[in-house]
Amino acid sequence: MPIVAALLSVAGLAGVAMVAPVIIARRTSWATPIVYGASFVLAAVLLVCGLLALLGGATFQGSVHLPIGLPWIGAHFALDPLSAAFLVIVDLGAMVASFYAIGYGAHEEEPGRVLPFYPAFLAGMNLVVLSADAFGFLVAWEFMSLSSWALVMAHHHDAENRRAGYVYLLMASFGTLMLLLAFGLLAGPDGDYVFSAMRSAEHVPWVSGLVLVLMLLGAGSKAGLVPLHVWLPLAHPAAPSHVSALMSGVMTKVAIYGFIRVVFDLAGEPAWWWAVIVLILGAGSAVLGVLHAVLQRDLKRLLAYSTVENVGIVFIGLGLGLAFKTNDMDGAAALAVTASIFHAFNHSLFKSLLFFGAGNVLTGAGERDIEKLGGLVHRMPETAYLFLGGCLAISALPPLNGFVSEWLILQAILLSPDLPQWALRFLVPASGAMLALAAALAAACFVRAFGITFLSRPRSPAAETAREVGRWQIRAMYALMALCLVAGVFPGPFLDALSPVSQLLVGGAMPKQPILPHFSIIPISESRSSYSGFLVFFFILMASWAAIRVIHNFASRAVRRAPPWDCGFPDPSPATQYTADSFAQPIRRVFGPIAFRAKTDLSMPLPGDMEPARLTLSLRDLVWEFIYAPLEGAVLYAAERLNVLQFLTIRSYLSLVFAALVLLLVLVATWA
Amino acid sequence: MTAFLHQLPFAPIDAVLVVPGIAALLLALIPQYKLGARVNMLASGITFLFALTLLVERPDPTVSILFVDDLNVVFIVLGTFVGFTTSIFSASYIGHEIEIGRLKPGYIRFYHGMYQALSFSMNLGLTANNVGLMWVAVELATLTTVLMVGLYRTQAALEAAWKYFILGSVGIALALFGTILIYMAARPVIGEGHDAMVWTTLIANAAAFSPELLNVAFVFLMLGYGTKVGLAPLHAWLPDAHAEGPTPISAVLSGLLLNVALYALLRFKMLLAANPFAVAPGPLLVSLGLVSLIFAAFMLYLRRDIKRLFAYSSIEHMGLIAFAFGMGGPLANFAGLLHMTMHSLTKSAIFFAVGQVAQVKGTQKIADIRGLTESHPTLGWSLVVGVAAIAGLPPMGIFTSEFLLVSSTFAREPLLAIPLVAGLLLAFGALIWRLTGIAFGKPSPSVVNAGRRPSMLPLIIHLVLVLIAGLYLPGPLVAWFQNVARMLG
Amino acid sequence: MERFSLDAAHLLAGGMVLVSFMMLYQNRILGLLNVFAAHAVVLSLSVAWQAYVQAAPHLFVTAAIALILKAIIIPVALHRMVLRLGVHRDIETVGGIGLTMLMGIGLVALSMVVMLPAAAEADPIAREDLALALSVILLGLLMMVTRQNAISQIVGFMSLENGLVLAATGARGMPLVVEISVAFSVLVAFIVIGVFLFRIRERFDTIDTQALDDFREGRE
Amino acid sequence: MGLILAILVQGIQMVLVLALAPGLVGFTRKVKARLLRRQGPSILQPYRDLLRLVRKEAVLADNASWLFRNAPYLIFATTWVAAALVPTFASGLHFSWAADLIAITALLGSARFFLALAGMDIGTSFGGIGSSREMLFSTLAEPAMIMIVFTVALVAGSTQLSTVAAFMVNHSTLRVSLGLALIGLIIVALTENARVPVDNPATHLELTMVHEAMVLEYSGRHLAVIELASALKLLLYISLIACIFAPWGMARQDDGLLGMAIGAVTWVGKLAVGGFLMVVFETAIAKMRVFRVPEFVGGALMLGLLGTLLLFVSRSF
Repeated sequence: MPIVAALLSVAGLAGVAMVAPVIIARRTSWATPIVYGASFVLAAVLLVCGLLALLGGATFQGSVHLPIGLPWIGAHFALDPLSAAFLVIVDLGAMVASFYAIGYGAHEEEPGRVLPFYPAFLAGMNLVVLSADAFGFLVAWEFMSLSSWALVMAHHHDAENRRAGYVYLLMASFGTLMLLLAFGLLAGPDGDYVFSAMRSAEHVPWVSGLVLVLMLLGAGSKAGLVPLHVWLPLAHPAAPSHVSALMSGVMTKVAIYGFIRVVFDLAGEPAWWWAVIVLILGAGSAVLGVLHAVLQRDLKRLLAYSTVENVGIVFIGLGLGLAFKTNDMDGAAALAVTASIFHAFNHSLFKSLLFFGAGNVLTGAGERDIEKLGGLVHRMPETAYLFLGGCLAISALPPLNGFVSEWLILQAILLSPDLPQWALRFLVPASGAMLALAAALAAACFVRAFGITFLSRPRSPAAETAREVGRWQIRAMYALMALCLVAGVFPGPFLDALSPVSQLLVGGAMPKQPILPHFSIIPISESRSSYSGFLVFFFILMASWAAIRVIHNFASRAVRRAPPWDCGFPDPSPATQYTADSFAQPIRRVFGPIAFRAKTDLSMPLPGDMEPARLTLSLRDLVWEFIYAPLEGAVLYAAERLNVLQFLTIRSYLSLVFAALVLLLVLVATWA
Repeated sequence: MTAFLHQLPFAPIDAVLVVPGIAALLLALIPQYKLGARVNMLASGITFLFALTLLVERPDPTVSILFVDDLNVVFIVLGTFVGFTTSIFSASYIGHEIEIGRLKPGYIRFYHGMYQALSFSMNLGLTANNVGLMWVAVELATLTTVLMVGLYRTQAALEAAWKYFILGSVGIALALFGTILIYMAARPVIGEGHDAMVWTTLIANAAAFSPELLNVAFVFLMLGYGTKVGLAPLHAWLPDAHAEGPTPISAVLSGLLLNVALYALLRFKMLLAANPFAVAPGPLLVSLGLVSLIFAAFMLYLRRDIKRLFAYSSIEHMGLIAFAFGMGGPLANFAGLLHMTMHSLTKSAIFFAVGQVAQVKGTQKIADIRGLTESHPTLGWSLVVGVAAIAGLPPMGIFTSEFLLVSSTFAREPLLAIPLVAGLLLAFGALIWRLTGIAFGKPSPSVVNAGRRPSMLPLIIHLVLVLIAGLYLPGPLVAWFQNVARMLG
Repeated sequence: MERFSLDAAHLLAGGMVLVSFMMLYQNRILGLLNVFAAHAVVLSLSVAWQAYVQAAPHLFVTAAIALILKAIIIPVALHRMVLRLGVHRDIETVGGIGLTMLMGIGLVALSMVVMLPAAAEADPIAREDLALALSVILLGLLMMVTRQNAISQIVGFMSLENGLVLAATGARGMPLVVEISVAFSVLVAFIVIGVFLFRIRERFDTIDTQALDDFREGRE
Repeated sequence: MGLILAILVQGIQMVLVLALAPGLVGFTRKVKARLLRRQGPSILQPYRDLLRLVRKEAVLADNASWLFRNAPYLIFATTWVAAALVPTFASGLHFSWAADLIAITALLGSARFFLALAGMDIGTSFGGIGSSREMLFSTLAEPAMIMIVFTVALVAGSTQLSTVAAFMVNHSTLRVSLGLALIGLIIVALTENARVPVDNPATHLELTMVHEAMVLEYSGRHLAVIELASALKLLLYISLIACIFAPWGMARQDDGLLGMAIGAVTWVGKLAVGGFLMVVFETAIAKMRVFRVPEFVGGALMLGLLGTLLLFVSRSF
């Protein structure tokens, strides 16, 4: 039974977490390989369990009931196609991250603050996916937050990281409370917290609707939906890079899992307006996330914002799925849902890859600010090569995997004219436009990220003396790159594997993907559209190979090195290069005034004045400014006002008691 | 086991009172610190053991003025346990205080004697089968704790003790009036004399009492005992008493005394609930609970003193518990009981940690305590675990109770859940904010290179218990809690 | 006889309310102590009367305690303390005497409204007694709240306690009355000793931010 | 046999687009020169240029990386694959279902991605400016293109170009949405091909240049490959417009040699007309300031969205 093996592995991870401090105390130098090695093995076991359950059909699925957790309910665990699919996503990421960390972790200054929490974090994420009752789910969910919070706090001397950890834990707790409310509604006053009971219970429409809203608040805050994303760009970069990869690439998927599990599986029949909310939030997140990403200078924060974008894309797909499901368009719903889960999977691959690349840059050059990098392609060639692969994948360029999932979502959008609701008819194409805009902006964002970081000339001594990192890191990245390519070139089997999931969620499945001819995939039917990543890949390879062969054989292959041309005025100073900020300037100028109230002030000295000219740029995070800052202000204001009550005289306190007494007496007197 | 108990020359329930009583007198005569601390531990331990036997063997309620039922045995066992672990903590803590000269050796006899006297009075309050006797016991407990709070004889300590004394006295006076009214309500039904104040008969006959009288009585009892519970706006004594007294006493206050007062409140609530015509006590408790929760949550933000911070957190949790019992129903009552248990264990553990923190850093000012996980890893991480537990993070036990409370409340009264959740979140934000500063960042200098290894044992025992409870609650315990929850209606 | 005993009990309890009002009205501290002594005397009379009517000899003990402790020892002790502290000049009330009196009247009305229907089933002595006792309690509390001087607050608390004893003795056959009154006397004694020994505060009101910033947490 | 024939037809298409692309550029230059009353170079001049460039040695900047050297071939390959998938003289090509219109757009996106990166590799100010602006334009042009694809796909029921072309031949009706899409597509085509008013392919020292700025450091065979790729792109767009909005005369896969020949001739004719119209437009209009361009391309996005919305709201437009 895979579920038993999976639970045992989770227990093993917890065990590793517990013995980690002991190992660190005894043999510090052994601790890193032991902990990450063990995590790697256990994650591999979990991955196999997930794959078996996903591909092996009902014989490998199943559920387990343990007498722990909430007393009269116990802990229920189940492995159905949905959890199996996400188990695969989680543990693939976990496996690679553990492998990466065997090398990367050696650079950690205080391993004691990372090693115990890392396996705990993995255990938490796995448990969320395996849980089949509300209590276990929430415990695992919050445990996942808590352990990742500890990881965020690993480098706690930096005040910014502490703040990041604080905001993170607060938002995580907010999310958990929202989920708690949602489960409370689903369970009803009698407290039937097992998923199977919730699934079979009848839910009144307003209950289901409220559950959706609460799930968007709860799971959405964890996944990073705008405007609940504020913690994400703070917390993800603060953690060590392999943890950032897990948080961005995997933990957000766990949040998406939670959303899907409740909204599609437990909450009952969806109403059409659910799709409206989900689509708006998804499209907004996609565009705002990537707009933020384009403007970031911190490489890891840029990647974190890009996660917001991709989560938005996944939610667009889910919104479409809801829209189709509520109108009983099973095939279309299956397409949309499959596409979003596939995108979640893809995102976990390339986002981990990119974060690993950022980690390499961090260890190799000791710098996260891309304005101080540059030219790393020469010093860190393999990292550059792999990071480029990640950039291509995340920019949704064929023949890599990012394109396939976005293409499928676009195909799903094309099916939406059949929807009967007017609001959806307006909204769906608009969200399609947003999706396309987000994809194009993502390409700009990653041209900038790669170009400024790896290409051009070094902008600082740190970049100039950067060194390539060790084999473990590079190998882990190769594995991810290969997976990105495989998923992009042969997407068919991946989609087929997801068909039991969509069967479970929307009661339909995409057509069985033909293995032949040429590994092409068809979303609905062959006449509508098809795509063969394999052929595209093959053609590109052949065409470039042919071009190179022909030119080199029949024309010239001579090369001469010379100083750059630059229209005749090359300047040797690296300061004259295009910077990250100047690269983003046109985009900032076009989108900034709306999205960030961007303002640039140029102060030109008068002629003859020796003052330097100054360009000041101000960007405002409107979400923070209009939602969080006022909230914070209100809380502190109220706290300040109420704080007076700490400093009263005894007489005043007695007056309070007296007033309460009189009030209650009056109440009782008027009661009768 | 049972046979053994029968061979004893005295009933275990008497021993729960007699042991601390004798110990109090004995300790008042022992001037040596070490011996005193050992006797104190021993007496607390024996009391705890006898309390444990009450789980197995209960005295017949008709023969004694003391009684034990499902409800108060929870409180007794919990109380004596926390009393025992606190006495272990107190041994090392007070030793240190004497070393640095903060506490004069002359007060040792007084301190230990009072410790046992407090234990006695609380056990009496919990076991008394008589409303009047219970009142006397609570008054006695107030007096002893007042004296303990003022132990350091500093200006601030006296100030706190005085405030506590005055507010506590007024509270206790109101409670007495409520008690008299209960008697008045019972007399026409039960008849004059003792029986009209005995819990067991009161509960049995409550349905026939005058509902109007019960209502008025409950107002007085709620305000009276509510003052001791620390519900806002009657809470004013609590933060200062926690902050200025010796830390073991803070632990006892939060972990025990508040529970005793809560126990009294619960008893009277049961009385009211048994009368069909009386006003439902639920809404009153719910509103007081919510006010306390939200008020305390806001107050947490601007605290500068670490002990006062956690004192306000106690107010917050007492508010939650009152809310839970006010909601009623099997789930919420269960949550309330569990929450109370977990809060006692966790909060006293936090005070154990805080006491040591204040000693190693030489200050109670939050701003001067930083980077604990770095300078004192075990202590620092224990504090992190403790605060995470008290803030309601899993896998610790408080999460379980908050889970049940919030989810069941939302399913029943969605509107009430909104302030509840807001309060929880507010308090969470404040606690984690403080924790971030205390536990992380660059460490602040420590004063002592503690020659004495502080006793981590009680702290770790408590935290492990809380952790286990968050993951697994033994079946019998659950059945028993459920039974009590049903009793509470 | 029945009628008479009722009237007498009623009269004495009413007298206590009246004396409570006098205390509220009295704005000189020494005068206040005298009035309080009168309050205690009336209480002990009332208790004694109840002891007689209920044929409960143990109540005479309570009456004796009230008389000796509260009508004689404590007022005398406070008297001396007031003279020693030199605070016998005046009492500042918060909000003025007139307003306090009005509030007092309101409180008496409230206690009538609350208690009379509530105790409808109780026998008339107890009913009226309870209502009056509640008035005394509330007036005592009002006094604690409106006076700034520590001693007059103590007096307020003691008058509150007198109300409690009145209620307890009025409750026919209530056990533990003596014990409770003893316990309460211990409490009062503690307060008095507290003031006396530690001179904790001349006034409770000095517990304010200014004085405490040094050793309690300040506001930054 | 049928398979071989199909592959053969596909191969012919691939060779044909490659062969004709420089000719189209030469033709437009010639027409433009004539419109400006100049003689202009021969139509064959682009071929000569390419040959000359290919034979020369490639001069690389000192710090050029492997990316800089390989990018031209990747750009060329992706563009060529994209161009090969657009039905030109015949629809229903053997490999046309390997990628639909969205994929073709994305393939061009890949080419642009590499081009922009190549522009940044040396670390010159011109390369950066070109890449930065190119990416800005693409952020608007790409969604506009997707919206146009939506419009077309909703009308034709498919995103496969062959299916679209077949549908357009059979159901040639006038629709508002298609008109909007056509205008949008023209704007996108002008932008993507760096034509006036967005960019000027003929200048080098103009500060507002975009495409030329990116390829400034290229020389020799690398430059040749890039030039060929951009010529292919121009041809692709004109063929695309022709295929969607004027699919007449296009041969089907099962048509005989004659059909193919007719198709080829009409296709060349369409290319000529398209190139001519484009040049006329270019000659008639001035180049825009860079920051006017987003408004211009944004217009295409709006048109595309409007077209799609109209179709969504009522399928009869």
